Amino acid sequence: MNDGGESLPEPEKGALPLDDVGRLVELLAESGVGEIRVRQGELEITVKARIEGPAGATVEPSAAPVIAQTTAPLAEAVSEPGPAERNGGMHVARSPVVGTFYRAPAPGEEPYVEVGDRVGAGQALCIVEAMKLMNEILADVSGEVVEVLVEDAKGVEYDQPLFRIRPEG
Amino acid sequence: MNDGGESLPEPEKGALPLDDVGRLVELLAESGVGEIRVRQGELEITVKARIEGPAGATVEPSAAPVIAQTTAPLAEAVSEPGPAERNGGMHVARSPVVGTFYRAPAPGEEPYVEVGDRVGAGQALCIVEAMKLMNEILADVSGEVVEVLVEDAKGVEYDQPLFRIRPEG
Amino acid sequence: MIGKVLVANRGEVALRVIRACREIGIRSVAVYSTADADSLHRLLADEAICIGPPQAASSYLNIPAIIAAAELSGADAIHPGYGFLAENARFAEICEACNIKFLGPASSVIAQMGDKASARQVAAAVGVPVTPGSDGPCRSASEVKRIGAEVGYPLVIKASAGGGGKGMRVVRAEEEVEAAYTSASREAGAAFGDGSVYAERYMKELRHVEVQVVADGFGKMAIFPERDCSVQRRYQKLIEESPAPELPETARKGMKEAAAALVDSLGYEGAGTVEFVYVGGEFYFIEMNTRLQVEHPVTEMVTGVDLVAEQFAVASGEGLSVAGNVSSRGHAMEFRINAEDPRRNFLPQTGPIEFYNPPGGPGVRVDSHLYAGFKVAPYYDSLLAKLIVHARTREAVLRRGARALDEFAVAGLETTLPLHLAILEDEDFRRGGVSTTFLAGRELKSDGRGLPRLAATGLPSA
Amino acid sequence: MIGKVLVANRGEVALRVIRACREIGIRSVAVYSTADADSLHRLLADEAICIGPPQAASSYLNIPAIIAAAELSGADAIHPGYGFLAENARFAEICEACNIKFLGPASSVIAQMGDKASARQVAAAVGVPVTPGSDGPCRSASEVKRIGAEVGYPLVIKASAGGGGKGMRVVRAEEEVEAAYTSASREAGAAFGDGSVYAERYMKELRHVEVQVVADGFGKMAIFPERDCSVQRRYQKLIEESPAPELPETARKGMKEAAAALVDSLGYEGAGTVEFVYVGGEFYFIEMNTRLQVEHPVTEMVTGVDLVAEQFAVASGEGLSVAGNVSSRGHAMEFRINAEDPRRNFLPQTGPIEFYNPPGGPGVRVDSHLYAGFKVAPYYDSLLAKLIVHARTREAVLRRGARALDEFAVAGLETTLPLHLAILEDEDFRRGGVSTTFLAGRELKSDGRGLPRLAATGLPSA
Repeated sequence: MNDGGESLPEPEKGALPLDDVGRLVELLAESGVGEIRVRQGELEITVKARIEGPAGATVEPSAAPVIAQTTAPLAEAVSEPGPAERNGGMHVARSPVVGTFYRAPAPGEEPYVEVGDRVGAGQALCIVEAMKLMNEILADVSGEVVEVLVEDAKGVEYDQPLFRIRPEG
Repeated sequence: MNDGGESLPEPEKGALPLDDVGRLVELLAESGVGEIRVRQGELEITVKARIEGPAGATVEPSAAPVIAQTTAPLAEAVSEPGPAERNGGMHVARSPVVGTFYRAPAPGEEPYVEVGDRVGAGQALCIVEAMKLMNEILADVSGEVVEVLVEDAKGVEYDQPLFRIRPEG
Repeated sequence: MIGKVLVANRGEVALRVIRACREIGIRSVAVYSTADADSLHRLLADEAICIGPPQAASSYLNIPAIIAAAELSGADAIHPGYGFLAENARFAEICEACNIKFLGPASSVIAQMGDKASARQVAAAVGVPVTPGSDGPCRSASEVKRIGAEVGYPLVIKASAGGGGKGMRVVRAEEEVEAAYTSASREAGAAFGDGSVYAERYMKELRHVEVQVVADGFGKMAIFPERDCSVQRRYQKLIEESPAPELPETARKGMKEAAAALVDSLGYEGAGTVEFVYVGGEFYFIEMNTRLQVEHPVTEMVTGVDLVAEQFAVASGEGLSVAGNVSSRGHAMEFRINAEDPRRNFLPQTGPIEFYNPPGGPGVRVDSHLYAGFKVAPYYDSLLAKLIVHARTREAVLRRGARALDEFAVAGLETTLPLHLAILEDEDFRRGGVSTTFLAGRELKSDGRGLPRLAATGLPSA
Repeated sequence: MIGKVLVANRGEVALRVIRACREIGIRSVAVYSTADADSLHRLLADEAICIGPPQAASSYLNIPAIIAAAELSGADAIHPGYGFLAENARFAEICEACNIKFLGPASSVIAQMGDKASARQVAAAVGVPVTPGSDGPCRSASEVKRIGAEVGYPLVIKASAGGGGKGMRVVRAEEEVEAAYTSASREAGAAFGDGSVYAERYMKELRHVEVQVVADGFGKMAIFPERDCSVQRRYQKLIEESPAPELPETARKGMKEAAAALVDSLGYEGAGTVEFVYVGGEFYFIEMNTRLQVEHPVTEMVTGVDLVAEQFAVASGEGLSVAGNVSSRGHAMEFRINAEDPRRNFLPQTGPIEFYNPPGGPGVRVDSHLYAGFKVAPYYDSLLAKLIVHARTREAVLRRGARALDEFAVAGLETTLPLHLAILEDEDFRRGGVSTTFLAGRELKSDGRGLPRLAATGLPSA
């Protein structure tokens, strides 16, 4: 196809890029997402997860979750644990522990970060306190804080999203 | 398609790239994903997993059916009750009652019909006895008796196939 | 003595009998209609025979087909369950004639108790209190008027062969008798092929209390703690419990003695239930059911006795394993889970069960033929499952019942599960001793929603 | 007194506790790992908090996370279930320090009974027979030799902190002592962080019999009929029953009295189990479990007592609802259904449950967290379900057990269901009173197939 094309590992014409398909299949399985579609020029690859289940039902939130706002995002959490992740171009910083979320190092002090702030990787975002231990949660990307997802002094579950950060660059 | 293309094992026009399909099928099966679709130029291959029910299971015959030979055909029976039906161009005459199957009007006498006989609609094929009542089973098509499906003096269930008849005309 | 039994029924009661057979070591033969080819009673029995098309008249009520199936399979006994042919004296008689042991009393006893006017006479004859009214059938309107003069109005005219409210008329005053007599008799004749009726004093706000017995036909008998079955909708029981709450000890004892006297007078063999109404501090015999009852597990839970096993013990000549007044431990309650939508006037529900997860844990028993994928057909009655809970006190039973109902997951159709949850929150019901009019026009404070968290939308898919 | 309890466990036991809470009227808080987001204990609790990733060390054994969850939810008590933190004295101590009521005895009692050498000493001190052997830990090989000279060989060296066969060595003669002592101590040190060991006479062909107690901490105590848990595989119980079959009345009585004496001496609060071996007509104390046992439903079935409710009654200060020797009715037996393939050396099984239909009917209880679609994860123990059956005699229990196992449908992975069916056909087991070596190298005459007719291929799909 496109003559000028250089950089890319031009998929040889006609030969199916089975290695790529294999990698997408792996990625699908690991990530737990439902579908991956890649189109490049004339090439398009779609990989979908198998639909399973007797009821085909969705996760029903528990009747009265202690921390109601976390119930919905849990599906994500389960699929991709980790302190931060890509999410529509955003990083989501998550809580690595159960505890109480504090935006400031101590009562009366300034929050570590505000929406609009730029943070560098390794910079403290907040504290999650559990059994009197103050766990500083550090940013693992550099970028702009777009949203604070939890109110100050509220409880957070393991893996609960805390901040949305638009990564730099 | 595109003229200039050389190197590649140009899929001959019209010839289906069955090897590629086979590999995608393998990949799908191994990976457990639900669907793989690859499009390249004019070529598009889609492979989908089978969608299954909770058990995806088949009817399991009861452990020791009294009338073992009838268990399999029951699935048919359920779907199309009736004294006779089309079945691969054949009519199947079924028992309208539970009872004992007799090929002849009385012990020692000739059977009503033999394989190869022509029967007319309304002609007696056999007797099914229940509670000393002799139920004459009549053909509801004209044709040739191709097979007798039950042994003389054996029990038959409701709706059990008794004869296969090749209809006339 | 009994080597193989044909179970002339379907659904949960067929399963109940098949379970007992397996435990006792009797081979079981299921019969099924083409609509029930995938049903558990067919799959779990040792043998199975298709006896007809979906309509009950051509299958589960088809006597020649069932007798033929018994003969083909070599069954030496038939267990009729409840409903269908369980109280059909002719069927029992045919079994007797075919030398097939019918699990139940003699056909003559079935016939005698099946005629309610005659049952009243028999009961009265042995000193069992019956509702004030006619001794036997009333052969004319003037006989009814004579009863009215004797016991006072309102009266109720009932069909001798009746049940379920058919051929029944309430008469408020003498001038209504003629018309009521004629129409009740006509309706009874149409429904049961027998237009005879009888009359008794009409009583409201009554409780339905019954006594389970098993007798061996030779004078040995076990009398079980009474059951209260007053929570009904249109003469259909919904909740049963044992012991009956808020019942004086004298009434409890009196009913058991009355039941024993009646059963003894009949030379009764097998399981049976003597039904009473309890009203104004008095109890009156109403009828006797000569078969296993839907609610028998309630008695099994409080006594530890397996009633179906006792039926087989009697039928095989081994004799009862219990006798006299059987002692009871704790309290038990049964909830009937029907395929009916309690929010839409109990509209019957049919179709596939999409998800099914019965409750478990302590004090919980479930009798059901359901499984995920089973299709509820429109041909038969709506009972899907019986949930029976047992605990040490009635109070604990109420809480355990709510817990178990809450866990009970049936998806794909509506059921009476939320109705039961709502009843369990009703103050009158919780107090105990409600009458049979309890549900009529009642506004339940709870809609039973909010609790059943699994049933509504199914569970998370894998 | 207790308004809200955090259930620090998962699987069937979490469900068991949540069921009790709902029945009692206590709010329940489930904790769960990300692997258990779709589990029933999360869905059925009133509240739920995710406490960590799948690995138990980071979730169900993660003390800070669990305490934080209790504080966040405002739980005033923690029920530890069995396993995980149930016998962790430090966890109990932290709960005490945080003013959260731990459902179990004082942390000091957990510690005392957790050290087996010290538990032996305590038991011996109150006159409970212990296996002949050392009084407390053996601090050197020569101490072991002294025991050998006293009680004779073979001896067994065991880890004080031990369990599950770790740090255990059988010594046949004095010359083997040195090497065995060193390796046992080293293994114990590596496994439990505590190398101390003790020695006792080695006994074969023993039975495992245990006595359940619940005490209120103020001298009031209920002692329950003994359980026999001798059917084991590699120290894992597979079948438990009550009462113990073929056990002389003197032994039964002696064990209960011994258990009561020990528990009384501890100022014990809550539920606990005193375990004995029974060998050569004598019984000996081996250890005490300071928690609910997996097999507690066996006791609940024969006594009608809800042991978890009693735990809450004690913890809330309401006091026990029973006391003294609790009477028993009939016989009960529990079968552990594990996700293991008995035909392939008990290979653990994981993956989705494709079809699930537990058995029902009389005398059947199922405690399980399964449902169709649930995924069995590789991170936790293999117990999927407990089937408990109850009937009037052991003979009837054997038949009811076979019936219920036969109906029990679990599709998608292999389970121990067929093993249990095979054991139920074993003559020695049927006779009763087998020893803990019963299963070792045993050829079972039946392979347990042929019967489970639903589980193998699932049921007809809709």
